Amino acid sequence: MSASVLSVRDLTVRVHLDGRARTLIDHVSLDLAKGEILGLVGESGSGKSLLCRSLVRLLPSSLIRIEGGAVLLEGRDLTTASEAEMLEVRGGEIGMIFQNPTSHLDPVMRIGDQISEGIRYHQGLSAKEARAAAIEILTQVGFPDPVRQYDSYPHEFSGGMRQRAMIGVALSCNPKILIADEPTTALDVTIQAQILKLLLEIREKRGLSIILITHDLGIVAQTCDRIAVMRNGKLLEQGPKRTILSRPQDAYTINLINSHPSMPDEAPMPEPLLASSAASTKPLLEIDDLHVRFKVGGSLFKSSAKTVGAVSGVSLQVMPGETIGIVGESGSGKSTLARAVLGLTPISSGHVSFEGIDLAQQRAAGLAKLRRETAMVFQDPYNALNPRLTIGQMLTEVLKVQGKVPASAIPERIDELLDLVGLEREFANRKPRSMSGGQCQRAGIARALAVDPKLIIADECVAALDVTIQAQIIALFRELTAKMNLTLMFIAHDLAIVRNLCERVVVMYRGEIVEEGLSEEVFARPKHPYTAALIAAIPDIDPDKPLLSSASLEDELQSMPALPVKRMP
Amino acid sequence: MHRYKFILTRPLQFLPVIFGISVITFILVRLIPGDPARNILGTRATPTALANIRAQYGLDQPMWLQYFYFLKNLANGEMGKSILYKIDVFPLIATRIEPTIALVLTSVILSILIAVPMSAIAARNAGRAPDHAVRVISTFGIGFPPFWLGLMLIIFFSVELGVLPVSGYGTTFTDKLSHLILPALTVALSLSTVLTRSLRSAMIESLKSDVATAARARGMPESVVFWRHVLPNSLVPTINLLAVNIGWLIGGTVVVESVFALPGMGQLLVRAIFSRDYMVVQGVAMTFACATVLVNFIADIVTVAVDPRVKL
Amino acid sequence: MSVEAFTPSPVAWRRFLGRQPTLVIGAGILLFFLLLAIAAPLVAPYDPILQNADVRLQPPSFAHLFGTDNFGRDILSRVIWGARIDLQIAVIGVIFPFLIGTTVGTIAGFFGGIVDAVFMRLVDIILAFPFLVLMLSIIAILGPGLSSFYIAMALVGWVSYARLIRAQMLVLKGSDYAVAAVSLGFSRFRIMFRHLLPNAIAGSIVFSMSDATLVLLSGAAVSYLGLGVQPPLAEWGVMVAEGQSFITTAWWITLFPGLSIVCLAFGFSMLGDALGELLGVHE
Amino acid sequence: AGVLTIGRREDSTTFDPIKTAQNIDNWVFSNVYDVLIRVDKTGTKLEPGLAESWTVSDDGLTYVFKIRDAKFSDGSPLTAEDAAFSLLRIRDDAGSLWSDSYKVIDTAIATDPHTLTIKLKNPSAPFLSTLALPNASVISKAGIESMGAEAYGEKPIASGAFVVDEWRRGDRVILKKNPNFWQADRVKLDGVEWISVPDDNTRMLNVQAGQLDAAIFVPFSRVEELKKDAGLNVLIDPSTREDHLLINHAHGDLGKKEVRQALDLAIDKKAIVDAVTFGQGTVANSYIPKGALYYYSDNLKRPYDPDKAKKLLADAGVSNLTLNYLIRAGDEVDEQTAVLVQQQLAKAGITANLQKVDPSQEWDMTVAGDYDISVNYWTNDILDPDQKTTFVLGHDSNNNYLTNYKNEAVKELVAKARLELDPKKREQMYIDLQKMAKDDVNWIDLYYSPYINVARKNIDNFYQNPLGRFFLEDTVKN
Ligand SMILES: Nc1ncnc2c1ncn2[C@@H]1O[C@H](COP(=O)(O)OP(=O)(O)OP(=O)(O)O)[C@@H](O)[C@H]1O
Ligand SMILES: Nc1ncnc2c1ncn2[C@@H]1O[C@H](COP(=O)(O)OP(=O)(O)OP(=O)(O)O)[C@@H](O)[C@H]1O
Ligand SMILES: [Mg+2]
Ligand SMILES: [Mg+2]
Ligand code: NI
Repeated sequence: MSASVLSVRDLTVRVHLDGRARTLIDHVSLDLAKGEILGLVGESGSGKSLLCRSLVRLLPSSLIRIEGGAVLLEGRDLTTASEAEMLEVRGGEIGMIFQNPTSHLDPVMRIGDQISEGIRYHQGLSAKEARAAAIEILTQVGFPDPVRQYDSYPHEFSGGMRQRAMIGVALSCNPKILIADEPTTALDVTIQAQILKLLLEIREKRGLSIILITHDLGIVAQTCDRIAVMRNGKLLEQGPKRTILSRPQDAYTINLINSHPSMPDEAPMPEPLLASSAASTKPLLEIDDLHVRFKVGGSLFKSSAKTVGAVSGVSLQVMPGETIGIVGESGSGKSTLARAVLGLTPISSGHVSFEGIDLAQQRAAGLAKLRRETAMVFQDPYNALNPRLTIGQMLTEVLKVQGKVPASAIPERIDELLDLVGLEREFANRKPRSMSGGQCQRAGIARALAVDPKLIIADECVAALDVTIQAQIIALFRELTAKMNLTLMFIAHDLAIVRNLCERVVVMYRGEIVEEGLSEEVFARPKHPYTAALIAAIPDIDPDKPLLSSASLEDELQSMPALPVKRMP
Repeated sequence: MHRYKFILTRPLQFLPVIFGISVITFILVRLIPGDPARNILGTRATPTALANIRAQYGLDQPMWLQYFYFLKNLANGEMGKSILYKIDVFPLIATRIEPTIALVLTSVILSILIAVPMSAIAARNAGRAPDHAVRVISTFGIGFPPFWLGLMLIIFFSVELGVLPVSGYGTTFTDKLSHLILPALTVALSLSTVLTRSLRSAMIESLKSDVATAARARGMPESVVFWRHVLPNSLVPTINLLAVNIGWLIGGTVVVESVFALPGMGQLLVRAIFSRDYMVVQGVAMTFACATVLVNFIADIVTVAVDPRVKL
Repeated sequence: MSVEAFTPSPVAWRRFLGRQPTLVIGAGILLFFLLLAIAAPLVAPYDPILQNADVRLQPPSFAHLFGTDNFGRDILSRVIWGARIDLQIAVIGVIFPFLIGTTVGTIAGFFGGIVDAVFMRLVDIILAFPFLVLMLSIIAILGPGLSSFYIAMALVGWVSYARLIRAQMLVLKGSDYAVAAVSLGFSRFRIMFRHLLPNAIAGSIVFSMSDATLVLLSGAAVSYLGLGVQPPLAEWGVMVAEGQSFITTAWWITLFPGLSIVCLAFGFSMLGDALGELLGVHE
Repeated sequence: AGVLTIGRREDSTTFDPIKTAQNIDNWVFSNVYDVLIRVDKTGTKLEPGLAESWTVSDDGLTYVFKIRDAKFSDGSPLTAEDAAFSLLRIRDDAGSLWSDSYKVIDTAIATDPHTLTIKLKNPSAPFLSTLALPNASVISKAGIESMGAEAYGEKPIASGAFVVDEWRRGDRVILKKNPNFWQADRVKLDGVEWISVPDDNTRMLNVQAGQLDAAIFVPFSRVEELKKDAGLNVLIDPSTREDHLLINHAHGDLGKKEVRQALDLAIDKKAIVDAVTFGQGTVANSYIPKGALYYYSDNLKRPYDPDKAKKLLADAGVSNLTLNYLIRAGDEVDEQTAVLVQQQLAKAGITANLQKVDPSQEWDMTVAGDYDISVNYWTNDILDPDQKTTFVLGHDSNNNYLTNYKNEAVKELVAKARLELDPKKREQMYIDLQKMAKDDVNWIDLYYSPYINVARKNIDNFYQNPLGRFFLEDTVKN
């Protein structure tokens, strides 16, 4: 191992709130060698971001202070360096890539200018030279037309391109160390693969040292040399990646590895229910050549009012008691399909019938039936709950409006629901803002169950959660479908989860179903190249199953134009 | 660029607004009790003289007919005659429009010059003494009625120090400018408060934003972070606020005009309302309305220019 | 910081207030004026409208802490009694625009389409309508006095609230919990007023605080043009306007009511800031 | 030499003399136009203007004026033709606000360029006075015909001491010396600027800061302070302004003479003079202003006596008298008087409810008789008392100045006085009228107040006569 460029020694960070100090980073020590990629993993709130920000002394609040330890950059202690020195260090020595490129890029400044800004400042080049250098960087990070794209604004790019720009900005000052804070969490797996590949390339070309923060062990396994695991501000263990992955010491690390969804053998596949449901001849839900189009950019002139087809010609049958997974990239029309099915978005053409009632023909009756017998769990746990109502109030309201339970039995029913989703009963008095994401998600599920529905559509209801919580929720669903003969449509862009939970899977691409079949079948032998690409892009926790191995994937991705990426919470 | 296409289509939306305003003013001023004829005749009014004047200005006609004549005149590029000034309303307004525009412009510029540094100081020291100082000072700006503030400024700058003219409007550019400083300052003291509040909170937000963090992370000194990233990002919400306020200002300069004897539209309007000079009220109201609409239009253009994400 | 997580108990209250100096100052000032207004008959040393030719235009002294005006009326007493009227102006001048604007904004934002288009054109018209023409016309039609002023304020003021609420509604009605409410079969009325409005209203509440100051100042401007409250009532704006003639000779006539407006405005603005922080609103 | 700058409240509205009735216009007309007959500086005598001399026929119907050699500002000669044209125009023009006052003229003919012969329909004692009205100024017939009335109203061709050089509407009227004025030697100033400064404070500060030479309409409250300023002269010139409390006789108990007398007793005019006018006014005892023609100084002055007022009311069987007191909004003095009177009436057990309305509307309401009491004022336009007397007591078309006062004896006497050509007899008639009016309390005379102007010390002869005319032809700027 070559000499470390950066060593952290006993770094301690505390926050002072209400006169009390809380330790956020607790005596953390670690080393980063030249040319090395260090993976920093840990659950949300464990202090990963804070640790990296402490390195360059960009703490999020004046109440948070470094109160011990040292950060040695080639022998210099950054915790005691002057603010002027730090200006040189930031960007010049240590570059940062942030998780969410959409919010970290200046929306009102041209991409190129944001890159050349650092060049001009750190290298003292003239405007013209800086522009040339910036264009060079844009080329490096994979912009196809850098000269023109220099003058574009961030919002004109897809999420993947924005992340590339973000990397470009970090590279602009020619740093020795790159800190990448969850650089791909917001992106689709296919794009994620590209970005990770880009990082590896840059490391090759420039001999950079990289600290890669993530909560996805798969990514670490695929890209890093060493792994450090954090929890509650403490560094639990660190070491070479293979050591940690194969022989984890800490109980938490073991749990983390075990709950990774790319380990399919761990949980047994649910029993195929198809046999039993085949008996009931009538499908619960029938979708026939469904089209949903949205108007975009419609202004005074009719001619400019274009429509985009979010769902184009989807046909699908869902049998009672079935658990069906819908996968596809962001923007492929999964949510739109779900909403259209439930009558929450107008249908442009086609038919949806629920238990034989055609929504288009008997709209009022169909909607009434849908409202009473179906429920949806929304993707974003916070935004789907009214922030002003307690969970109890919310459930009471649903139960009252639905009227399936007598008023006197409502409190009892609420307790039951909370038990069912594994929330303590005192949560009835809480409001969403004082609950964690996972807890909110359970409340959302409880709300769906309160309707006592035949069909639940769960729209990416685990995407925002930690792997550990993800695993809990999946288990909950499995239990519920088994117990209550519920029909479940489970939407996700994460194939691993779907593979775990669903017996049947539908793959969507650009509003169309490109593949459909038993999960086992589809994952083992994808017929459509897109499905294959999706599956290949999942970073496996096994470092010996390298990501991006197939050259065909690369071609596939290049031929697909960048899709609009929706921001995730 | 097609983002700016609204410049061509938007003006069509102005027409109903202007039309609506013309109808409302027309009816409204005629609902006010008080007789323009009796008003100009004063204590010497006699029935024949009254009838004479009413007939002369068509005031004896039914209201819908009066409105019809008004539209007809408008089509000919006239706006009817002022009862008080005995001349056509258009040239009358033309003589009075400049000081008001100049006042509004200077006030806006001045308040921006005050608001930007003030909010910058406050935002960069949020929660500390300078921030509190800015907030207290700006409350004073908005709390004191402008007619009081204006007089204090006159007493201090013009009478005690003798450096600026007391009141009035000049003839040459520099002369006009020196006459405009105090009234514009009076307006700016309150307008800048509103802007400062908005800018300050936008800046505080922006200073904490990921954009600022990212800039710091690439080693930009705080001043660059502030002026190149925080300020432009904070401007967008303030532009709209400024536009709404300029709208209010255009119709509300009367007090300042009167304190500083600026021969502008505000004074013309008040005198016209008080003497029930219907056509002048109508003309001024419509001029103000057009100006307000224009300001909002410009604000839209500026917003589009400042924020590349905005599409209208 | 979240309001909801907060369960009131005396100790918690004190801690909570300790962390909210702005709230304490703002609410404190308003409370002070409120008490002053309620207790006016008790605390005012003199009758606010009683004239006394012997003590005309006296500078502040122990007998008359704020001095006297040209009728020998005690300024302090007038300022104290004025609190009643000015608080009333600030409150009523804001409440009606608030209620109207909120309702219109909710309906326009929620239903969209033609309803929205009609209301928004109306908003455009009122925004472009010279405030003064409307104000003076209404006052002229109904006669000067507070009720005309309130009516004029209500006719003009609602647009700001309508715009704020509508913008919020447009965002919120697309939010997941609104869609969730639809999917659960809730009625439109319930969704609009029980689920969306409470979440949309915070910005308007904060704005209403600065609006209160604007209302007070509009009142003062109207007084300057001579159409303020009916004499001999003591109202700060009128007092400043009337005291204008003595600005160089008897500064105390204008200064104290002027300062009172400033203090009240300061209270409102502090409370507005505090509410903004508490409700998580950004202007 | 030099240009005199004068601040005033409002700007002019027109320069067409027949189309306005506002002092703000008339006072500038006197600088720009000349009239056939002028009122002298004391405001009590007529003196020759453009008419060098005149004769009146014995029946009082035919007036012959000799027009002097004068020129208009454009250099063209002023003839009897122009004078005749001007008088017929004020009588006949559709836009004239004054036609009624000149209906008495039957014919006006220029017998020759220097002779104007006027025939009246009936004798009229005040006729000569009406010729001194600025609105009856002599205009250039050729000028107005070639320019058109509207353009003429912007920049007239006239024969006064000054000509309109520039008019910046809403801001100022700029006058320059008229070299063609027949008394051009008398004029010392190079020019005059009438500048509109609506705010009283600002106007005063302008003079104090030396940015204006003079300002008119000095508020009463500022007089003492300005007097202390060493750089200023406060000019207090007698005027014909009289402030009075209108009483609507048609409303209930106000029709009773005793009740009106009680009101008169209940109002302390001295207190008003002290508090509202800061001692600048004097208590009024007649509807004819002090110092004006036929003013009767010994007229009854009812003392302030609230107890007696109460008794009088009780005797008349009136209790709980509640009155609606109309106030003109925006008029500081009016409001202050109201506040004071309200408190005084309360002492006599009378409740006055103040109702403030905008001036135009107040005027409308008074005309409609929609009030009980209201303060108003009158300033004479002409020297002769007939005009005001007719309006106030003569049962003219305006219900005796909106009071609905009715007294046939008074009415007859007013008509008779108008025709009486013998000054002595006429004076006695007006004395009787003043006594009768006082006894009836047609309204309540409150106070007379002077014109109060301020000028810098270097300004001499800045003077306003009781009818409001400024003699700027005599003013000197050192
Ligand atoms: N501004 C702040 N004030 C107080 N505490 C903070 C602040 N920012 C972060 N923290 C606390 O610091 C701890 C570490 O946060 P950090 O953002 O480093 O977590 P993380 O590991 O990056 O989590 P994630 O995976 O969600 O990004 C958390 O407990 C958090 O509550
Ligand atoms: N209200 C709308 N107006 C216009 N376009 C829309 C609207 N809703 C969705 N779209 C577009 O329709 C397409 C499908 O969107 P949808 O939300 O169904 O995708 P998704 O598969 O759920 O994506 P994600 O994984 O990001 O949730 C996208 O291109 C999106 O931009
Ligand atoms: Mg983080
Ligand atoms: Mg989705
Ligand atoms: Ni915030």
